[in-house]
Amino acid sequence: MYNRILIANRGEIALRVIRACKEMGISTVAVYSQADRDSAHVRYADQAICIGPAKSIDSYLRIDRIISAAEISGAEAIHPGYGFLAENSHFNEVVRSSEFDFIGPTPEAMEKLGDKNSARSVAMAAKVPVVPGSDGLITDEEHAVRSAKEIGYPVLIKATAGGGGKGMRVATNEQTLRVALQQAQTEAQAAFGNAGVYLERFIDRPRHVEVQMIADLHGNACHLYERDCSVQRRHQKLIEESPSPFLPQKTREEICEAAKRLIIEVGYQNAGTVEFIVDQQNNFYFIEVNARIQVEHPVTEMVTGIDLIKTQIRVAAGETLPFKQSDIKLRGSAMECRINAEDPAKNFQPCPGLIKSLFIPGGFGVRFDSHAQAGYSVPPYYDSMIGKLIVHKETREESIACMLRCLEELQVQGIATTAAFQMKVLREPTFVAGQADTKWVERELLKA
Amino acid sequence: MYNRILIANRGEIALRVIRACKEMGISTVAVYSQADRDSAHVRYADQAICIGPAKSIDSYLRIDRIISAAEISGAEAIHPGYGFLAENSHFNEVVRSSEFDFIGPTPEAMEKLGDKNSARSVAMAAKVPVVPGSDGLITDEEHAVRSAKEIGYPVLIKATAGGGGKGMRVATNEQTLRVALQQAQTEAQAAFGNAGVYLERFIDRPRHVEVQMIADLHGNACHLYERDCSVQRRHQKLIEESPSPFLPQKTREEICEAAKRLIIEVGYQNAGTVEFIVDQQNNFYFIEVNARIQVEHPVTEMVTGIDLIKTQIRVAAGETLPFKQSDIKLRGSAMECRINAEDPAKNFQPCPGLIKSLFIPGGFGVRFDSHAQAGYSVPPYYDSMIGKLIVHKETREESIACMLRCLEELQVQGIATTAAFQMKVLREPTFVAGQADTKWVERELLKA
Amino acid sequence: MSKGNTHKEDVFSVERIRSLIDLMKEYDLSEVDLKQDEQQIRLVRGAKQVVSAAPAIMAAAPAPAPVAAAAAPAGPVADGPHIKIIKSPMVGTFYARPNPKSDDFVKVGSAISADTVVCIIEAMKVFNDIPAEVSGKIVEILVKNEEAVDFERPLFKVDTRG
Amino acid sequence: MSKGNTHKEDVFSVERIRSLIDLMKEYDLSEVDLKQDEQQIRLVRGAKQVVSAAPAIMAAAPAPAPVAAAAAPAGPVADGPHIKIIKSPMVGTFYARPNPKSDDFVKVGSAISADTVVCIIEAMKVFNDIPAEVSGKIVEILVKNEEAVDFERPLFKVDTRG
Repeated sequence: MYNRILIANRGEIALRVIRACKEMGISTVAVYSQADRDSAHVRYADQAICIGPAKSIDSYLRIDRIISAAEISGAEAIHPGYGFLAENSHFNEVVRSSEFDFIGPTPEAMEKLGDKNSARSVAMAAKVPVVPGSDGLITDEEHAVRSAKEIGYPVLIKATAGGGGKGMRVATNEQTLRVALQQAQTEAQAAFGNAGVYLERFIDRPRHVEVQMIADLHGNACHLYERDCSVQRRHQKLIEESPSPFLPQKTREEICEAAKRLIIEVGYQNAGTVEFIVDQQNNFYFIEVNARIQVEHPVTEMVTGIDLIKTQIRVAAGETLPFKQSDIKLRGSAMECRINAEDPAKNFQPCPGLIKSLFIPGGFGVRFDSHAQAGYSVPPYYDSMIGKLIVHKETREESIACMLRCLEELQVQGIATTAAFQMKVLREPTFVAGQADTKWVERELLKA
Repeated sequence: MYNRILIANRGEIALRVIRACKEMGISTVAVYSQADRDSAHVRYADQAICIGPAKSIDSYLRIDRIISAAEISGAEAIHPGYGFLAENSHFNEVVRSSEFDFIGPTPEAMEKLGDKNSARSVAMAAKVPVVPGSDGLITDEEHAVRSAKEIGYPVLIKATAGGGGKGMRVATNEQTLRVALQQAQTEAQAAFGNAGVYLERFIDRPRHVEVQMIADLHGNACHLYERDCSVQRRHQKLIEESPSPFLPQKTREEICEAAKRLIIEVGYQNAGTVEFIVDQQNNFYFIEVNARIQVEHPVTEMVTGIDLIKTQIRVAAGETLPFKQSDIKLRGSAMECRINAEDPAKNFQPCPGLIKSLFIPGGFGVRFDSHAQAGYSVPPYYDSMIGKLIVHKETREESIACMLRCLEELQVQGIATTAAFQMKVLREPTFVAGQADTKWVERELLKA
Repeated sequence: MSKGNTHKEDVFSVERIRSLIDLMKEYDLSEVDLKQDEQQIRLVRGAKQVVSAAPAIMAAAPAPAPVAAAAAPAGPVADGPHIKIIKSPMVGTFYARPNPKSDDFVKVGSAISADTVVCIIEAMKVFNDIPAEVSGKIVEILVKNEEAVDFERPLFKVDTRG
Repeated sequence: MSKGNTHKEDVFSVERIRSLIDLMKEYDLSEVDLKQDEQQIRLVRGAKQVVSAAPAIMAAAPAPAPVAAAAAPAGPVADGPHIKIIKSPMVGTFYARPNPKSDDFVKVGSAISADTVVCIIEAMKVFNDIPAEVSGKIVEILVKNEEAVDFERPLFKVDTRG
């Protein structure tokens, strides 16, 4: 096992890793920007090294300084956390070539999964369903009609140069397709100076379900069941839970096994998450792999009883997984709300600043992972998350009641947070019924 | 189920009950003294009623005002918490005669168990071992010798008028008994003007083990296994844990069954704790019953997954226990440290005052039950506990590591706390080996 | 206290500040904020952060029940030295009249002496006559008939100048 | 003490401020805020806990490692406008001399110009010459040979008066 680990991150995840290390008797090295000098991860690490000014580009994203910090502190491994350099395969390579362990997957796996197309082919090789689409660009109307037949209606016409929904069209049959195709191509030409379009099966009201995976260096891989993160605002997750409230048990087993096949196919190591979208008929399609620990990992820890960060460290150090798939049981219902320093009244604009007073909810089945406290000033340079409120109860109904109780108890004076909005979501019949999809919040709760 | 409950208490336990009620959809009524106007339990209750000035005797101990508060607020039941009026059978009676439910045992059971002698006879009737002793006072030397034979050496000679160890003597055989008896009688005469003494088996280095019981109104009773509270200072518990680190499984089953027999014998209802001392040969002896919820109840909640406060409310309302004995499993290891506003450097003298800043530990398996926050001033009128730090891990070793990590993280500025002393205890080989007895702290850690 | 024609001269007068503070102490004011033209005098007593933190939190918390809300007797006390407050000595239900048919014990304007019964408070089924314990004239009745009152809930304002 | 017609002269009068503070102490005031025309006197006592919490905690926290401790460049800068600090532009190991056998690049008293190499910092196995970027005289060397340094760790004090 390692004697010393450097955490190349900040905020709650840096604190989370430091906590795991302390409990394992591993000495910790924090790195920090000048804006984080008084932050909790600096305070609790055994060593703290300043790596630059406030801006991430000059500090938390400075590979050279992080490596130097590891060298002068005598760390043996580096935990990247999430965000910043966590999925940067170049950083991963430099860490390893500098003879430190990288607590995460290999750079090869990271790269393969980092590219949408190669990830898609890995999935197909592992017989994991992907969203059906035309192979390559549409050459002419007949080609479009043919592939639409294969794909199955309704189909989505996407501009290859597009993005953010620009120049997208839905066609429900051959007629509408022929019309929409021309419109889309004209639009694409106008918008991007590139008329190239391709087809994809249109998924109505998709749900976001992701499977937590963990694998050791000896070819053992386990899934830790799924998380449902369908409650999103502009692709930002607001509430995550496990188990998924709508997934039939049979589909749960299938989706978890599919995720495991994919992870094994690519020879993945350490913790990772396989993301799927699930349509209204409960068909699931692979989207991407998050080759890192995720913000919402505590949800899985609560329902499985497994400490993901400690397991990450153990397998990185070469230990074999301390459990078999059959040992892993889903117990009860867990839910997480990300408490962000954002003002729902002002279109969720971030509002950094001084936390004048803070009351943190507690009680049975309640966990609050945060680096914040009264007197802490949320810096404007990084993400706006000030804490993660996690509850674990026997049933989903109890989890919702407990989360509402906790959000009411949580008192943050001085800055606005998303808590009140999350209370609103938790009271919505659609959420209570477990029928939220990834567009539901924008469609139903934020419509002007 | 009740619509509204009044909580006749303050501080963390009042908040604990309010939290349970909110999650159950029960409206809450807080009562408070003028010193607690800004306290969390007042803030989070649906209604708050001032019942008097700061001194408990004029507020939290004023039965008339608490009953009136229940009447004007339309509460249906009263939860007494612990301390204050929790084990006052007269209060219990007044509550019931005023047609409110008392969330606790009947006044009859409370009285029977409140008196040491009647409690002892209940235990004996239930075939629960008690500390062997002479029946009544020693009439003469020969009587002493006879009873000592029955009791078995070593025996303790106790002054009937005594207390706090005054005029106690240990005799290891007949010879020393004859001598010690006279000395004890003379001392007792001098000290209390009463030479009356009796004999009791002397228990060397006893351990404190208590069994959590819960019973409904329909004759169903379950034990929720034991808590070990051997780490004490002057009978004040410093650290509690479950399961007990030294108890053999066979003894565990025996002691839990014994507790259940006693509870059934006395027709006990709701939550209660049966206290035992366990000698170095693992023989256990009944001491007393705590006819209330206890400070350390979270330890049991963590290892059993059962919410004790919610269960108290459900059975008081007439519901049958939602579980059978066979459903109750001990999972992992849980530990609690009471964080008191006391200064270990000054002989643990209470140090109320303003909490200038506070960092609360978090993470996986960590629970902090507290009404405190930065800016909260600990009033000098009540007990000095500002919070309970509870951890739950798979093994005791991990619990200790996690508790140490949390105590280091916990930062209370402005007042002294017991946290540093508890860290010292957790690092002691005797504690780590699970060999602490109720006098160990004073004998080994506080000796001048 | 500050005559118009003189106040300009002495905003910074320690003397006047002292007399302001004496007032604050006498009436337990936590803050005084005086503004006029270009002038301002602001004085805060006690531990500000904490004092102001609590109300802030209260404000953000779920609306407290009337009983709780009414509990703080701060407001009325500020009305001057000749105004005294009759507060509830117990927790219970306030009755303005001896029985539903009869008149109220007192009305605004009623002259009272120390032993005048001003109301009844029912606690634990017992009806307790509440004497004024102060003499003067009722200037305001602060609770409604049959309203629930908690300990030291202000009931009446009395002008002791009679 | 403050005659009306004189207050303009003495906003900064330590005497008056002292007497104001005495008042604050005497009456446990936490804040005094006086404004008049262009003038303002604002005094705050205690009650700053929350704001000043962070440093307080740092003090109480487990002793940080030397690298971290040294990170705050506050102290030396206070030495006056003519004193400049040469700080480490990177994270790495400080070398006072080009190789173990040779002399240090500079000593206390050495005259330096902007392009004088004052030390080497090794980062990621690369040895980087560090130029002074200021001219003057070395008056203090703040790190030891082969010591680990983090970003903007003060290395040298330079008297720019040469």
